Amino acid sequence: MEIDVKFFASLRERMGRTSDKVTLDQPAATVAVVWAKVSSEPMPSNILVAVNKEYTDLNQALKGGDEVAFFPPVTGG
Amino acid sequence: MEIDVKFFASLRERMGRTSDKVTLDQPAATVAVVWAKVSSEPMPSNILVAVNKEYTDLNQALKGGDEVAFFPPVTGG
Amino acid sequence: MKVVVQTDKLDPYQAITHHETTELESGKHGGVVSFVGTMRDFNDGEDVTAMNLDYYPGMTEKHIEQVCQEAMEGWDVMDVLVVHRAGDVYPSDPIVLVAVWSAHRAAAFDACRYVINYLKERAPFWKCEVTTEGKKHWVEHNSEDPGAAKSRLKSA
Amino acid sequence: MKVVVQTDKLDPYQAITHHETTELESGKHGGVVSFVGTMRDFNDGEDVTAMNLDYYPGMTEKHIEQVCQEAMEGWDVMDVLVVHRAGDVYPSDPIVLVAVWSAHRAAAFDACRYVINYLKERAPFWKCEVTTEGKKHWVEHNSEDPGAAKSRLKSA
Repeated sequence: MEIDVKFFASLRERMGRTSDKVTLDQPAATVAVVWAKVSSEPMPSNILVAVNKEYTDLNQALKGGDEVAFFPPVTGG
Repeated sequence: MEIDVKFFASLRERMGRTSDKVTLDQPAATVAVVWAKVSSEPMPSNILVAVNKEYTDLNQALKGGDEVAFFPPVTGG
Repeated sequence: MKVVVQTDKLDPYQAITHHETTELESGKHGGVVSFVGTMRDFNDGEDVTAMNLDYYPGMTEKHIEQVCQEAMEGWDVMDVLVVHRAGDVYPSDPIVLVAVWSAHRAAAFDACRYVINYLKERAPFWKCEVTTEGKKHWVEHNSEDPGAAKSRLKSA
Repeated sequence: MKVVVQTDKLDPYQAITHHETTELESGKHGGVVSFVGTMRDFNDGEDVTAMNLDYYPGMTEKHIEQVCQEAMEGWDVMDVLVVHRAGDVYPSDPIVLVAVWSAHRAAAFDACRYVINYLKERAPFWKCEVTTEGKKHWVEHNSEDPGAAKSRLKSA
């Protein structure tokens, strides 16, 4: 299945890209698997995760077409 | 001494005038004396008094040129 | 600090913009809280078609200025603007504007609320309403002791 | 209820006036409380010449809308308007507008404060400041648990 990945703010600069697309074979793959596909480093502890624009965590299972976003703590407006 | 008198709101309508001028002979005449000069009736208990634009009461002594105002309770804006 | 009572129509947001442009240093205040009160077309269940706001020129402004001064001393705010209508007002007309500039939004909210509470409850205005049946009546206010009402306001 | 995040310049008072004219029935609301936040030219003692506000299109609006909905359920208010800047902003630019219409001014103040507290503390934005020395740095935020921060906000 295909997963859309987005990065924001300082993490976007660190990753060198705004978005990515990853293909996962495993059924019920989690966000953690997506992170491992986009980075060779462990996810920094302060990074937040959203799936389909709702906050969640690395354990969330995904389905095809899900949008996964990684970003640093928000600062407010 | 001459005293400027002002009336506001419903009291202005009841008195039939916006302002008045009264001449007082007594030194240290009070607001009560002014009221007696502008009306033959006792002052209604809810009427408020200001001298030179500050709240006061019937006992305040006056000097020449003072502005005395009588008005009903304020309603706010 | 500026307090205006006017019989001219009030354009509250033009007044805020004008005051900010002419009186405040740009890039410093951070935030402005404003309250704009408009005339409603009903009161106590009766339809109101017009209202006359009487006031005491000189005394009304002086007392509003005192309360704005209290707000500026009581909270960390930079400036306060009050513009209040008098004379004939009609439903949906803006009647009152209170705007408070501050670097701290909590202070701006508190100070704005303090000033509008005074204005709506205790400022020297007298309302005369005209209903759809053409009845004209002066609005009554129960509180007869401005001192007592003011201390209630302060402790609220 | 309307929530807009835009990279276009924000004219907050034009936005209030437009919303009021097009969305609210005249003569009913009685009052509107607004907060307008502008960019300051300093932060933590350093002079700031520009700021880039990053956001997550779709998610940012959705979360602000949820908080506006909470405000409309929590207080007796008629309507809420939020307009927030994104992209490059400069000192004295308006960044955020929250306007709340109500027949009851206390409700309007409380609801407006609730929404702006969320926006300033928890909304999904990321600030990148540029100082006069040309240094660009992402603003750090200490709170890492949006859930915990939200309950603190609610109990405040």
